Amino acid sequence: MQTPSSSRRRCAAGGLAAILAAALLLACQKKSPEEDLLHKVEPVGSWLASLQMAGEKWAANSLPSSFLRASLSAARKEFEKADEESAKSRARPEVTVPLRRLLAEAKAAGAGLERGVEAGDRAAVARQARQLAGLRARFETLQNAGKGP
Amino acid sequence: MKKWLQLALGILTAVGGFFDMGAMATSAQAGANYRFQLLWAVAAATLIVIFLVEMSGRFAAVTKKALPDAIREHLGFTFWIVPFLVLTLSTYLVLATEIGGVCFALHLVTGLPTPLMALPVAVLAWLFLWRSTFSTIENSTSLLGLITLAFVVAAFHHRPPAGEVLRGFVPSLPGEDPLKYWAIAVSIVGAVLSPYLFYFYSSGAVEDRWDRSYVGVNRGIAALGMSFGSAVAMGGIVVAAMVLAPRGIQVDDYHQAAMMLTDAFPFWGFLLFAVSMGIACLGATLEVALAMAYSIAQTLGWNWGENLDPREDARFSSVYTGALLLASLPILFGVDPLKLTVLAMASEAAVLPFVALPFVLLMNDRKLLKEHANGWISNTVAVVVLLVSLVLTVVSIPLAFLGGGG
Amino acid sequence: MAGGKVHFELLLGRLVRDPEGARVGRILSVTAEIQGEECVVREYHLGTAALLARLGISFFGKKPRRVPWDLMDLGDPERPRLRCLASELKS
Amino acid sequence: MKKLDLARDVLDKLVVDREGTKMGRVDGLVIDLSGDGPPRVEAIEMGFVVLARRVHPRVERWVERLRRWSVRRTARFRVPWEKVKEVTNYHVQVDLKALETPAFDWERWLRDRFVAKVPGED
Repeated sequence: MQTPSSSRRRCAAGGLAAILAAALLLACQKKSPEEDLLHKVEPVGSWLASLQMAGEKWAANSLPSSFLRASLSAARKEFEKADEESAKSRARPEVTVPLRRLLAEAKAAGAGLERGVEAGDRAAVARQARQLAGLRARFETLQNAGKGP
Repeated sequence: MKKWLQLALGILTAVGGFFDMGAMATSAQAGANYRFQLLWAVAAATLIVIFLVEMSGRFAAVTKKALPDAIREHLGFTFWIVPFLVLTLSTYLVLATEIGGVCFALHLVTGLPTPLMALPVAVLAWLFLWRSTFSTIENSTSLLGLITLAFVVAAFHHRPPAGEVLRGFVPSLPGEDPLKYWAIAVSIVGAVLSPYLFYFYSSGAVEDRWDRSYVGVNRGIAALGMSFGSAVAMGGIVVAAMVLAPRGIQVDDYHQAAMMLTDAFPFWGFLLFAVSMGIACLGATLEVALAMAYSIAQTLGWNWGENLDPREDARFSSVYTGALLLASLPILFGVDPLKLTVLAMASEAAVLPFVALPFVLLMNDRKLLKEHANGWISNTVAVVVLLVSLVLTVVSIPLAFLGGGG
Repeated sequence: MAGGKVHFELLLGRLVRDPEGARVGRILSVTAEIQGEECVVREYHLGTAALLARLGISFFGKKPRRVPWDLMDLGDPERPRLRCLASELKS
Repeated sequence: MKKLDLARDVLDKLVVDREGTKMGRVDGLVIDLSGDGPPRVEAIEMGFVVLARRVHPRVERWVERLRRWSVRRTARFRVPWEKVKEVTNYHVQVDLKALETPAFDWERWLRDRFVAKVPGED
């Protein structure tokens, strides 16, 4: 038994997929290298916020150290990926240079967080969390500046 | 009165099919990205799922047959083979996801790497299935599953702005990134409307030996069980909206969701999250592995039943054994649990029409169901589901890639 | 080719033509009777209405075309033929 | 005299043995056209190969090739209609013992080679 509607359904599916693919192509084409890069590194902001929250919560005794370590390694991967993206991007240096400086600082802050956790130093971890908050604010400014014009 | 104990089946179905790995991820993402704006998607999906679960329970109570069983019998093998294959494939992905959920929960508690947990978790789930009867699994999962209510408690604790929450129940367009918005909306529907859920529920009803007298109770069980799952999923959205969204945390990784409950429960929050996730996903693992074995055994006419000794249904027990082992492989080889979840949710949304069409045809068989066949209300819902699911099929896979989902 | 064997499951869905080659419909349902030890075929039902009837979905009075067993030539099971003209069938 | 719709009431229905053990489904029906009387249902058929044939002849060949590597003795297990005891809404009951038929080759093999070897199952 063949369902008579199946071929028609496949056509409709193909049509819609084609429209979506075309939309995707258009969306990609109109992006400048700067916008493209900033879009790709977007998760960095969310990760900075996560690390900040994790630091604060660890300092308040709400999270185990192992969780912090796991989060840090996941975040570090994201930072490194973003760094690679900006190294190979054709975006203007006005965007890439501050971005890469920020990423380096983020990695340093992550390392500081880890040292604090290993040492069991709550004050140091809380300090690093504040540092991360500052980085996140800078990252957001960067994102907004890139999107603005 | 005793019949109401069957509520356990409803809650088991809801824990497994509803508040599982997929719903955890989609609720957290929805709340973190769009605050309360996607609550309507959960509400709509819940309403639909109640109707569909009611239908599958009614069918099993009246005919004493589970759905895959009856579909093969009445619509024929040539009709069933395609839905059956796509359903099995999607169910496999979901099973792998749920195993990933248990592994991740254990990783949160122990700090050991997630892939390391894959085999032990598969073996643990297998032991449960091998050793226990259906009602043990049903009762323990639904009882332990109540711990996920922590999300609802936390949601109230945060005192979310009532007006904004209510507005979330009215569909609205997002200010920015509509692709991502729709991708999450689709995966919410996919997470809630798990196709295997109806097949599982009807098999469960047969395992629990329902008869015609359960038709009325079934309505209540479907509504209450699914509302339970829905409440937890909505709780997840509200908590994410109150905790993650203001901090600018998006859920690109399950680690980012794991801190969700620490605002409401500073000391226990982290453990509560891990335990909720572990139990919900373990319950789901059991349910999905059983669902797979049910549909294969019923399609081929094997002896089946979780209440039988494995020696009496060796093929049935071998299927869930093999399924669990195979499904532990993606996590074992280091596939990211969240990526796997997004893929599984998209596949669930995509296979829905294949699964819904035979189901709807069967519910209208008046020779079989007589006065219990679908009335116009159920049929209207069913047709809406079919149409919506057709659209979902077309858009779900591209959206999952475009919107990123995470 | 009388005396042949036919696989029922492969017969379902086959298009039936009459001796002039006109399409009559697809075989979608077959009725049989149990007579003691035997089970004998009585009628072949053709067309969508036969399918709907088989699925238990009542559909505004549309009736399947019924072909008694002796009017169906299954000599070539892949190309079933009527032994009479389509117009001569009682419906 | 009982009226049946072969597609709805017999094909794809559950087959149980004389003790009620589920032994498979009616994957196919063989109809005998010989004689002057009406066509007769000669046998019911069970097996993956029969199912595969319903999908496509090529799939049938693949499945048959696979089967030769397996423990299944025959590809098509044929039960003559005389063995059919009754056709109900739930099943087709046949006068056989499932465990002794090729339909249970896999079941038996898995029970002896796998289930029985699981610790605690003796």
